[in-house]
Amino acid sequence: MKIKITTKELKSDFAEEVKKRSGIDVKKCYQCGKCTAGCPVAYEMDYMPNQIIRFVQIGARREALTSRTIWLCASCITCTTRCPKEVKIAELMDVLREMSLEEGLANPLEKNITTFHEAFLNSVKKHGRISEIGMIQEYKMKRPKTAMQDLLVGPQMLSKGKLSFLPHNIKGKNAIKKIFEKCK
Amino acid sequence: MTEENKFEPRIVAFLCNWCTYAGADLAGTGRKEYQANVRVIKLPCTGGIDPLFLIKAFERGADGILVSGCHPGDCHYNSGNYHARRRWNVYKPLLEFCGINPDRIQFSWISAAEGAKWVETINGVVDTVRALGPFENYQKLNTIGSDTSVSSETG
Amino acid sequence: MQIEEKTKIGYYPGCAITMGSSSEEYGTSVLRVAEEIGPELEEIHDWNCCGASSAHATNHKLSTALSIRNISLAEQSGYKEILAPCPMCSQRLIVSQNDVEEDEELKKDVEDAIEMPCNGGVKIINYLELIKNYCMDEIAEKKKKTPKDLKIASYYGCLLLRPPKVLKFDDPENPTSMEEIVEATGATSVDWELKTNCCGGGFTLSRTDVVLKLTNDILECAADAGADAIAVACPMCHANLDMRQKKIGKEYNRKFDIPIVYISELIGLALDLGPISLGLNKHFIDTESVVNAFA
Amino acid sequence: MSKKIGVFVCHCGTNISATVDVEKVAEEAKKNNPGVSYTTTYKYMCSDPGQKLLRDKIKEEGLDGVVVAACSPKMHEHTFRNAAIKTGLNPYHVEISNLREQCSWVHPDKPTGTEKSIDLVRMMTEKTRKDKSLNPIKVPVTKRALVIGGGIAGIQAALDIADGGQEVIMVEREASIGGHMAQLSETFPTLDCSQCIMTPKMVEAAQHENITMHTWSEIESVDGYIGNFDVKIRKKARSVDLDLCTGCSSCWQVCPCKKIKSEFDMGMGNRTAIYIPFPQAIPSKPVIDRENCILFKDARKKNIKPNDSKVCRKCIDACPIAPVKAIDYNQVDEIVEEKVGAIIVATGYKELDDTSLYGEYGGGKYKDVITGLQFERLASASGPTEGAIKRPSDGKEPEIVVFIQCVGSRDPAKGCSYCSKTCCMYTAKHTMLFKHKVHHGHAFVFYIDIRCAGKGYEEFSQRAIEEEGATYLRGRVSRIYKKGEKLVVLGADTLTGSVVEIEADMVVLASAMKAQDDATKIAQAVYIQYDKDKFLSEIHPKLKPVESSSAGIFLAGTCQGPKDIPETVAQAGAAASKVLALLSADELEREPVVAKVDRSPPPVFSTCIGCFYCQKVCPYSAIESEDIKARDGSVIKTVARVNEGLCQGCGLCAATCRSKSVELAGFNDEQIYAEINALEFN
Ligand SMILES: Cc1cc2nc3c(=O)[nH]c(=O)nc-3n(C[C@H](O)[C@H](O)[C@H](O)COP(=O)(O)OP(=O)(O)OC[C@H]3O[C@@H](n4cnc5c(N)ncnc54)[C@H](O)[C@@H]3O)c2cc1C
Ligand SMILES: Cc1cc2nc3c(=O)[nH]c(=O)nc-3n(C[C@H](O)[C@H](O)[C@H](O)COP(=O)(O)OP(=O)(O)OC[C@H]3O[C@@H](n4cnc5c(N)ncnc54)[C@H](O)[C@@H]3O)c2cc1C
Ligand code: SF4
Ligand code: SF4
Ligand code: SF4
Ligand code: SF4
Ligand code: SF4
Ligand code: SF4
Ligand code: SF4
Ligand code: SF4
Repeated sequence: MKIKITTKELKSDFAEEVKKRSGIDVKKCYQCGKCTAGCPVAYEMDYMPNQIIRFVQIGARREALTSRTIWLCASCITCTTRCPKEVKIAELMDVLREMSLEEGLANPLEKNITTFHEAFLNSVKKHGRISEIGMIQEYKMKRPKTAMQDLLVGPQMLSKGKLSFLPHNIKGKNAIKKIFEKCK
Repeated sequence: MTEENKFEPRIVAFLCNWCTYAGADLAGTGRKEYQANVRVIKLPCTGGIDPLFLIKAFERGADGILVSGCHPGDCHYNSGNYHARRRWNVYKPLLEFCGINPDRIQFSWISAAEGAKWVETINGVVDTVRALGPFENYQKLNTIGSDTSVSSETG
Repeated sequence: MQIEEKTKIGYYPGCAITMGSSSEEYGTSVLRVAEEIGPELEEIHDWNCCGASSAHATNHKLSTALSIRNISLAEQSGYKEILAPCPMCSQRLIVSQNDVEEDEELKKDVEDAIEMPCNGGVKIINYLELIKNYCMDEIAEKKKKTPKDLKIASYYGCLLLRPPKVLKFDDPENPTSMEEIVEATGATSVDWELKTNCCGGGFTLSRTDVVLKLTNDILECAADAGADAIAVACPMCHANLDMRQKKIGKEYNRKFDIPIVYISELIGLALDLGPISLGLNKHFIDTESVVNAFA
Repeated sequence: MSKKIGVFVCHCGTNISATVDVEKVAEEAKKNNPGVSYTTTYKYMCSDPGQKLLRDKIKEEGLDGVVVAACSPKMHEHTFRNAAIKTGLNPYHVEISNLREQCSWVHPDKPTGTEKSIDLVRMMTEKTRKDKSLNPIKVPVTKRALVIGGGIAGIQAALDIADGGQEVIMVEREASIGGHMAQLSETFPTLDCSQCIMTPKMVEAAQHENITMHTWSEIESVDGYIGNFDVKIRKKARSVDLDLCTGCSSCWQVCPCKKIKSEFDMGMGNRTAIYIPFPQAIPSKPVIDRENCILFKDARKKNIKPNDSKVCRKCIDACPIAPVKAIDYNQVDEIVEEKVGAIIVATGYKELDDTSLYGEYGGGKYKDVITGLQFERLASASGPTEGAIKRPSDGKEPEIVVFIQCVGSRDPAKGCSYCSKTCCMYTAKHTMLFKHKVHHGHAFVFYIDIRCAGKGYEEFSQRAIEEEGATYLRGRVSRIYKKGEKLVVLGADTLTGSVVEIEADMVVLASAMKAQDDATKIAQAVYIQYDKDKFLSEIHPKLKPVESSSAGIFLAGTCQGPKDIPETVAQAGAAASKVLALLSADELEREPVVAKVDRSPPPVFSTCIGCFYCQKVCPYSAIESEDIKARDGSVIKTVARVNEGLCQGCGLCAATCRSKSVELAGFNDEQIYAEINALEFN
């Protein structure tokens, strides 16, 4: 992998922007790699968690926001827990995902994950709570390749009464919609 | 030939206290392994080595000798090592006259900081002398008696 | 507005453990145990989904607002404490509460979105905390059954403990509270290494492969440590370890048959509450061996 | 009378015993050796109980010779000899067999190590048999110290000694004391102004009644030995009489040669031909740079005495001192002789200035690629730009500055393997100073490692990154080239695996701290050693960090190796305390390892034939001639005699003497032959 970083990127205040949005100061990171060492998903990532921080440090915005890593992060917060410099890496991943979506940079290779989030939130938006079956349905429709997965699990869940066909609608459904509106 | 293979040369090293002896110590501190054929005699300065010491060592059964001191210009005593070298030039013919192949005597400069060089040098001397074979002239002298003439190795 | 203070604890089940959801047996057993030994739980009126990982992963403000709405509702109902047995929920609620406390601007935005004030002062606790704070004496008193030779690996996962600076619950690397509860039920705790490892959580649908790998590591470790069953306090951990266990075995060529039980179910068994009333029949991996151990 | 020798074989924990069968060594030492009357082994000979064992056995067994088979004599020869003294045994009957450094640690095979150890012990036993009692030599002490070099190290050491009540002679090569510290802007880790903390010390040194200062002076020669050095100091012709001059500045204000690059400003500013190096110079009296002065050039061309030249003379005309002017064009070098008892070498370092070394960084071609010290001068409030950061090429304020660490250090390919130890810190400092002055500026630092180990240092460098916003990039720069007004810096960030290209306005190289060009000359002048990088060598890096290999000569500051000011000052204090300890006695004891010329009873008187070959080879001129006279005063014989005060015990004389009339105590022929005979190779 080779990236060319020029003065323009180095001078960009990507790090500053991230800090403004999240309060996370990536400059504190001294690249010890402990976050990466403990990350359960690192083996699947295209860039290691510490490299994502490094990208932010040196203004490599595109590399950070188009990475698969930010989507693969499971939000387990192991990294934040153990970082010697108290950098909130897991929380940084949240911000980067948010920015990645805003800028339309989300890596298409992890579309499953973004679609899942969409489906999940759509369900919340609609009903105020999760309709599991509805959410799964939406997800599977949008990601047809996954449709055959879990074919065995679904019926079993239904038979055990663990999936209800009726959505849980809450009274304050409209209030929830409003929240979604205001938090766009 | 098996006799040949078994030959382990016996080396005496005359070392100056300040540089090479300390260099050899450093090799030890650094746990740098080398061949155990060497017996060290420490002197304040290689300049203080009387060539007769070397002849005596051969007489006592040494197969090779190393004289090692400080680098030129670094001598603890300023010019001692330089004198040693000069004296060696004077005495070299004498040793040859005594039937000693000059390859059996080696000189080197090893500073207190050169543990690795000590190891390299001493291994080199042992290997060289191993290739030359045992130095038997004086032993013969001692064991057989004075009526046997000594054939010069250098010839 | 005058709020009537309640001694009851506000109950926030969250989506996963309500009736008819994937992990309803957790909710069922939590409520069943509470009925038996207290404290009194009362469902927060009209609670909504906290947004879970999908909200915080993609929209911080939305995630915070969804969580805070629940806290504000609880506040208005006068609860001083909220029990959120699902660690995802409890973590989201606590982190959101912390975030608005630290960020005045965020707080304003959130209050504006939920159209309710958020004054703080409500404490959110997870299920282990509830048991440790309120029920240890009761368990000891009302315990009816002691399992024979039941070795349990306590599995915390990530969200019960992390981020530690905000959650302030137990030791994040070497937690012991679940083991204490396990031992209170009379079962034996096994010492094992991966009790705080991540199971892959919300990737169960989107990156099943990741979940399979992580859960395989966990199952292997517990099995190698000699555990008869794994205790959990998280619906996601449960789903990943229980529902997918067969598939994991297939994928990684090792047959597992390790019941995954909720800690609340274990307590229930010790109190001799019926297995079905605890939802133990709803598991994918048969729990009979655990139930039988309490016979 | 045969000696009773005791052999003590040390296990050194398992350092020796793991690869040497110590019991067997002890046993063999006794076998076939009636001289050895006692042998034992012990876990740690150097420990208190080990030493007690030695003392007890000397007494109980009546030993009059001891071989300790243990670590290198360099470690504990002293320890065991001192232990012997306590029992009344003359310490020179104690010898060490080096079983650890030269056997157990280097020969892992146990039978081999054991066999060699047995030989080594036998050789020492035989030598011990021939050992003679020697008594320490007492020499008087001149209660005065010489400090060479007037940087912070020299100044601190001089002040400490002077405050301790002893006289100090200080010799500084430049026209002012102060050294490099005077050049620095602000200093890490506290960022206080260097001048502000330095100037008072310089003034104090200049005014101290116990300190005599010779600036613009060099060491001509050093003779003698600990307690008794004879020093010749060359006071270079300054062309200004320090007693008359008042430092009024009239002369340098009128000097027409204004474009000479100032050494003090690292070429970033100019000075005149008659000049003081910097405004706070001590003494604040000028010197004429004879190379560049018009008058001297003229005199050289015409081959006349400088004072006879008619050109210029502006300075002397401006000098208000009357009736005799303070300027003296005809002044010549003067040699001053001083006697001192101890010497501190504090000659400091130089910054790497061999620009040709780094062709890839422009090799000196680009004006806006400067060194660390040049940056110090730019940032200094009293520097050529009065502290404004300006590019040398066009005087513009640089917005993007790239700092490159480890230039000339840690670069074995360019002949330097060591770390300069200060540059990580001063680069962090530079980024801060830059940001303080150019708020919108960006500082980029290329580094291999950030080595900031010291109290508060890590925090300091992190501050540069976290608070002052310097961007650190992990990687070495490969190339700098020019593109318009910009310098394109081609580097890498190994942390992301990316190539990094920065268009910079200025580049600062953290150039290595190197040994002074004449370090080896100084070392040879005072008979001390230096390392592969020409830094002067301490005798033991941990336990004797300020002592040189020559008795009575101590080291302070960066002449010994790269270090920062706190460490320099600490070392200077340590050296001063050693000097004070030395000067506190009226006489001191020396090791009696010295040569001695034979004196026989009449009629021989001495076997010496008076050839004086020995005198020719003695590096310390320790051999004198002595007339042996009859009662009537007539000379019977002229023979050699060794001055014990001067003799350093090299043995050259002994090896040279054909009549075997001079021998070295402790290493006489008998002793060496005993060792050789013990080889038992046959
Ligand atoms: C760019 C740069 C920035 C630095 N910044 C800092 C900092 O912020 N903080 C810090 O703690 N350290 C800093 N240092 C290190 C600091 O400069 C040294 O630690 C300190 O100056 C060493 O002092 P010294 O007395 O040993 O040597 P020097 O200052 O070199 O003094 C030696 C003196 O001896 C004289 N001399 C040399 N040879 C002879 C001779 N043959 N005869 C007579 N006199 C002789 C010289 O003229 C000189 O006056 C910096 C170094 C560099 C290169
Ligand atoms: C793992 C490790 C490895 C190291 N290896 C090396 C190495 O290889 N090389 C090296 O150079 N350095 C090494 N060091 C560093 C070295 O240990 C220290 O530099 C050195 O020991 C410091 O000596 P000291 O006298 O300052 O302190 P200490 O050795 O701590 O001595 C302090 C003494 O003061 C006594 N004391 C404390 N308080 C009081 C009190 N109130 N009243 C009376 N007495 C008191 C203590 O009991 C102790 O005996 C190493 C350090 C560590 C931790
Ligand atoms: S653990 Fe913290 S300091 Fe270390 S690399 Fe990760 S974020 Fe940076
Ligand atoms: S929070 Fe994300 S980046 Fe951090 S350890 Fe967990 S999965 Fe890895
Ligand atoms: S005397 Fe030397 S060899 Fe013996 S214990 Fe001490 S250090 Fe080790
Ligand atoms: S003019 Fe004369 S007195 Fe004044 S500084 Fe120059 S030499 Fe000294
Ligand atoms: S003679 Fe002229 S050029 Fe020379 S120093 Fe004096 S004023 Fe300057
Ligand atoms: S101190 Fe830092 S910059 Fe200087 S040589 Fe060492 S590592 Fe390189
Ligand atoms: S070399 Fe020997 S003989 Fe000649 S003067 Fe010196 S001591 Fe006397
Ligand atoms: S031993 Fe001899 S040659 Fe060496 S210093 Fe002493 S007198 Fe001079």
